Amino acid sequence: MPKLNMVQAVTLALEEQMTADESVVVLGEDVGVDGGVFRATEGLLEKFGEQRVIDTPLAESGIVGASIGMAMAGLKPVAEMQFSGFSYLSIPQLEGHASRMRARSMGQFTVPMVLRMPYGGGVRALEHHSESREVLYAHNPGLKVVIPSGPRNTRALLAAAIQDPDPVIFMEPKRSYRAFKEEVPADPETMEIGKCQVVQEGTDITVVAWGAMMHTTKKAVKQIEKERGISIELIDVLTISPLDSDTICESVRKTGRCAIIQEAARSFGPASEIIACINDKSLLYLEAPVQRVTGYDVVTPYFNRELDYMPTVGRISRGIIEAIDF
Amino acid sequence: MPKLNMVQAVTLALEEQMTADESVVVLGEDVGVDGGVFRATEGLLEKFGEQRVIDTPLAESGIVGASIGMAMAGLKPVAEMQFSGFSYLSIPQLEGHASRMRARSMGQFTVPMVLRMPYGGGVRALEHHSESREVLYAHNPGLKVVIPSGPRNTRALLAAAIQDPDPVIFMEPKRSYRAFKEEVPADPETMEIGKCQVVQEGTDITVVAWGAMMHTTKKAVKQIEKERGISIELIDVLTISPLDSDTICESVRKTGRCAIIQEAARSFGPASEIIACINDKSLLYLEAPVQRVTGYDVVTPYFNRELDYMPTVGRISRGIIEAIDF
Amino acid sequence: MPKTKLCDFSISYMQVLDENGVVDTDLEPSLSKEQLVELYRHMQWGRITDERMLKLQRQGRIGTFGPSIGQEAAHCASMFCMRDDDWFVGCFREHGARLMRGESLVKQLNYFNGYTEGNIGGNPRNLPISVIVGAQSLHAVGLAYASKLKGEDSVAIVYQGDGATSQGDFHEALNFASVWNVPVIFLVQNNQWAISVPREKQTKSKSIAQKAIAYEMHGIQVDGNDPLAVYAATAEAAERARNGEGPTLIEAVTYRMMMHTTADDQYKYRTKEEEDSWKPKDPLIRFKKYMEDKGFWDNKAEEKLQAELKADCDAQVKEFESQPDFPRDVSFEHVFGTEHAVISEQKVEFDQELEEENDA
Amino acid sequence: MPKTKLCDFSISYMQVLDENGVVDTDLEPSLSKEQLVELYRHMQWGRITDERMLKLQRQGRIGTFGPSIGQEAAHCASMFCMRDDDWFVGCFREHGARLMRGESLVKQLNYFNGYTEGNIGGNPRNLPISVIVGAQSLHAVGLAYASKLKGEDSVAIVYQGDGATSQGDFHEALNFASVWNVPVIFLVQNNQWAISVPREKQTKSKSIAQKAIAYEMHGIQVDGNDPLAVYAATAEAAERARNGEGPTLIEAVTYRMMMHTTADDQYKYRTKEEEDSWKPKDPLIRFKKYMEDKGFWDNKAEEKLQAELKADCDAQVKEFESQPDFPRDVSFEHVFGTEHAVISEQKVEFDQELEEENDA
Ligand SMILES: Cc1ncc(C[n+]2csc(CCOP(=O)(O)OP(=O)(O)O)c2C)c(N)n1
Ligand SMILES: Cc1ncc(C[n+]2csc(CCOP(=O)(O)OP(=O)(O)O)c2C)c(N)n1
Ligand SMILES: [Mg+2]
Ligand SMILES: [Mg+2]
Repeated sequence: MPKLNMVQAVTLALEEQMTADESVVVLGEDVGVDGGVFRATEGLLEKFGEQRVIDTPLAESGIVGASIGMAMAGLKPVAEMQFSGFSYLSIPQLEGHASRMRARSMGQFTVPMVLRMPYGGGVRALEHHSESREVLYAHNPGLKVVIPSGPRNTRALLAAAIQDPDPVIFMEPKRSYRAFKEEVPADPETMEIGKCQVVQEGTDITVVAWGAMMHTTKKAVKQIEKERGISIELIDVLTISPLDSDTICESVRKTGRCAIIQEAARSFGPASEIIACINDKSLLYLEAPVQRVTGYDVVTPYFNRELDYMPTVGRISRGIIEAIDF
Repeated sequence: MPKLNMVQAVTLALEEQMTADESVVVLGEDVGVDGGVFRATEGLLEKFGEQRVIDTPLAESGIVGASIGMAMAGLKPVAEMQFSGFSYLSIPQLEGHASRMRARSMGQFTVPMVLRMPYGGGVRALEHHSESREVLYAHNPGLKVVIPSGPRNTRALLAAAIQDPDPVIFMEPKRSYRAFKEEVPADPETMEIGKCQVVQEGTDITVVAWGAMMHTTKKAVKQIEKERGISIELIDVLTISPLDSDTICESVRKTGRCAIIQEAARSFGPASEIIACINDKSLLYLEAPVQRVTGYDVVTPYFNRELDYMPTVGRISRGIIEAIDF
Repeated sequence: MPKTKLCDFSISYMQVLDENGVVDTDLEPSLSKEQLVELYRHMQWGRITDERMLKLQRQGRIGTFGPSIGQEAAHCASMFCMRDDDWFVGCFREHGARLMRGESLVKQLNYFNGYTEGNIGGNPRNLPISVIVGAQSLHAVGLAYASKLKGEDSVAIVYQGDGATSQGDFHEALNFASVWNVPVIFLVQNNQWAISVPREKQTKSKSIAQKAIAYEMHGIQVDGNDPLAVYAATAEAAERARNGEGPTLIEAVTYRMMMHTTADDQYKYRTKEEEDSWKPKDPLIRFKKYMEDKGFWDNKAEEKLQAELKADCDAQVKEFESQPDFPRDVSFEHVFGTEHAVISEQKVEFDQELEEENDA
Repeated sequence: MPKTKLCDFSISYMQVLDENGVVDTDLEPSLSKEQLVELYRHMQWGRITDERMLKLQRQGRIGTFGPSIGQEAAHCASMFCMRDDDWFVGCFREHGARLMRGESLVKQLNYFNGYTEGNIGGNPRNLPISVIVGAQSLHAVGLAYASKLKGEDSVAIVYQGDGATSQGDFHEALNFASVWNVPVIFLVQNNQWAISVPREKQTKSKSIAQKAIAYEMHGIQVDGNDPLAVYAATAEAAERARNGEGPTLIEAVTYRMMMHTTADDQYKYRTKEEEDSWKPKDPLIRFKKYMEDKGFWDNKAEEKLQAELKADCDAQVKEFESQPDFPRDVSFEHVFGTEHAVISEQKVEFDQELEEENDA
């Protein structure tokens, strides 16, 4: 079993799916000879040729609009947005068409496309290269939103996304792209979209995170467990929409406490939906308010201040402890 | 004091603000000689001329992008999106520029613009003419989102929005455009953006609504009060962002129960944020889970099924009663 | 070396059959009597159904719609060159073309009566009506890309108005199509108005066709009320597309004879005189005269056709109004193709609500 | 009547000073010695500061940036015609022009070191760097509209790359500008690449300039490495704009001599030979020779200038690195211009976090 980092896991999944199914095509800015600005499509052009690995003109709405057409004609486009900060240019096509075509045509036309995009902060990049705005897609009926957290689930979820009959927004936490390696099974595997994963079981508090925050949260969890001798249940959301609220709410019924770690700006963020689901299904079990540790509702600062904006091990720990000590 | 409907209130506010401040300009598709497809800009062209009442080419990103430029140069553009369903084409300009310019330039450039848009269902229109997606704007730091519910607050809040030094998304519930008339003071008035309004005080439950749902909710509230002899505190949110969580949470501390009525799709909607704020500030006072009565997470149906999608008096009543009887 | 001419461009205009019935025989497409009659029938069917829909709308029997009256040559004659395996990507003002593609009037009435059911049936390569102005042009490019990739020789034809040419998506579509060299025909029905905005306020260019130059694409302007010119230009474009010679932009100059949609009053922004001035250019009058001159058509044939089409219209309206009620819960059926926990949960809620309602 | 020519267009190309130093005296702009020296100095300052930034980036002293090296004529000579009250709307590859507009190297370094502080100072009509490709073109149109409305004769000049011309916003901007007839100059630095995508894959058109035809706009292609041609074309465009004659699209043909940004390796997608073939066209070499031929410049002057600029560069880098730390909480300051309950609440939290951190 090879050890891969997350970018390599993306490439592996793309290669496997393109090999297995010739209707899979990859398109985007610089995905061809350059192999993508993060090298996620490295080597695909040589293997699959210009017809299936397509360097597009510089136009995100164009990329997604054309992908929708390709998908309706039976292809399975996997489009890359160079950074999620540019993906908003494609919202009109996603909201207006990708997410609606199945309903609009009562199943006659479907849009089995994947929109991959590196998202999130922490890589010292320019403006627009560090936001976390998964809610813009999660609030849109007809779209699924998947956010892996490590190499193995990246490969498995991307495979599932490509095989999914509907549009999937696949957000890759770029801070984790090369942060660590993980063993990835030799044979292709998939993971079910729409399921949270209980990463570690525990009894005193439920901690929920996703994307790059998983890594930081794990550190905080270890630290608190050691310092306070408590037992933490850690959940990796993996699919933002549809949200697997059952797994989270069941855990909260057991632990009675919860902290949610979110990189995105706080207000109207994913954590709010998770809290609303806990309210619906587990309110009476709550022994303390659910803690939200999140980005602030400010314009995302330039890179020299971005670490002040993103939840750190310190802030996450304090959030968890607040929920415990309440 | 004249009695006006909501569209007339919009026109009045525009006329008053254009008269008071010659930097105010109105632009959009068909806002000139046609007076807007809902007649909200009726008569402005004659009064203020083609330079200040501008019929634009058919391009929503263009309208907002150009408005941003105008605003940076000291004008106060009030741009109209013909329907909120087309406003997504301007999200890239709003997210990328309108909402960031002040922060980006540390206050040197500001974008005092208003983006008006009729939103919501119930007028038997074509696809894309009935969504309620305020969250897309509310989750965006640097934008304010205002949703009036009646003629008087429409006029006052639109005036405040135009005078505001920052970009305001002003969403007009088109179902209420001509639904009823209200007395509107003869002299211009403004209302503070960022404040909820307690429309009626009560002690048994807090009911929260906004936009066109206010009207439907009022009916449900009256009905339940009569049938059950209980006392309901009714709150009109008015500003979605920044959310005046203090007013709502204070009310919930008093009543112990809450139902939120939202036209938008449920998941990741405004109600979730309100619940998260109640969790933060008033959890221990809750005697029952907060009820969400909302649109479903489906692709908004065409008009013959839209009333099944939107909260009705029946659904709202059942939601309120569920919270009471819990 | 100094200020030199870098490149030259020109845009052509084509008219085959003029307002007075004069034909340019050099350019006249060779269509058989049967073909001509068929095309004329399609155009009449578009006209008659639109007129009926206007009445139905006024009577509150369907919702808002935008009539295509006056534009039948532009969309029917262009569609007439297309094959069944070609992709039809419409917006909302080419009813005649849509009906030609195997869609029934019943279906159309269902659509304008607010039911998604109005979007299914017809040729499986017909895309549903696209309301967001300009967006569908990109779908056509993607469809055409797929044709090319699969080695099919099918073409995508996409319809849009003059207003749509202002949208960014239209520009991106033309650029992608030309860079990828895919088989698409962009047919712009330039009907002079986008709701209340006249063509001159939409774009300053003398023609829409010249916008092709920006993409080194073949572009041509045709008399959009002349079915022969529209046919000839589209046939040429389709042939080039099938031969791998890429996309074409066709501007069909026509006129929206009615209000924008039934929600609109066109006399707020334009005169009755302007409208009237277009009446002699009516594509149906002109085409009828052409067929009469050829000896293919006469008053008897006309009466027979009118009677047939009206009867069909009556029958379909009747069918439309006697359909059983569509199910209320269909909105939950087609959001996703696989089980979706949130939708399933809410479907249970929805069913309960329906029950409560029935109980109340 | 039949297939007739509807309209003709042509696009010109201008070069005044060729690669070998030959001047077209008919087109030569009348610039004084002082002006020429000043322009040359600006171009050298752009080059020298970029070279220095490359080093600083390699040493980890600033973050990622995209060098403008090789494009100095295209952006400095065009900016040289503009007045202080004109609006400067840049993207991210016209450093020389930005510095000309009263921005200091220190400021630029702050920007590329990840501080918003790098966006303030300089001419108050300079917009900050715009990273979203294509978006800023619309801002320029709005600024120009305001100029016109207020009766000012100021112009907005907006810079973008060849890649930007593919974006919908670029199209919408050109269309709005031409319909509104506002004073904007769209200056496209066509440097042949958009990261790894060559010009031919970006658009099939033979020139970027011909895209103006789609909007009935004045368009011209110039040798973008020839400062005199760039100056002449821009001066003409600015004059027309001030006279109420509307917008112009200028394509300056140049070359990106370096990597896209410091995060990129250009040899993955293009050859060293291609780069080398552009070296003899370097605008600085050419301009220096021109001034020498005129007797305005010699090696001594060059040495002096280089020494001065390098000293200035050293001084500013030193200043940059010895600045006191910028405050951490500035992100809460400029989100809104008025009190905002949510931001204020979170600011309290933020301050607490900082304290906790200090305690830890
Ligand atoms: C993106 C978008 N903006 C606005 C509208 C509202 N709208 C519908 S049709 C129309 C005018 C379209 O004009 P044109 O493209 O010329 O087509 P026509 O109606 O003349 O056939 C407008 C503004 C829309 N449907 N989509
Ligand atoms: C909307 C958007 N998409 C993608 C990017 C990433 N990106 C930055 S520069 C660039 C290439 C720009 O090419 P061009 O416009 O020719 O300018 P150049 O870099 O050559 O100066 C790309 C793709 C971006 N900044 N914005
Ligand atoms: Mg039109
Ligand atoms: Mg370039």
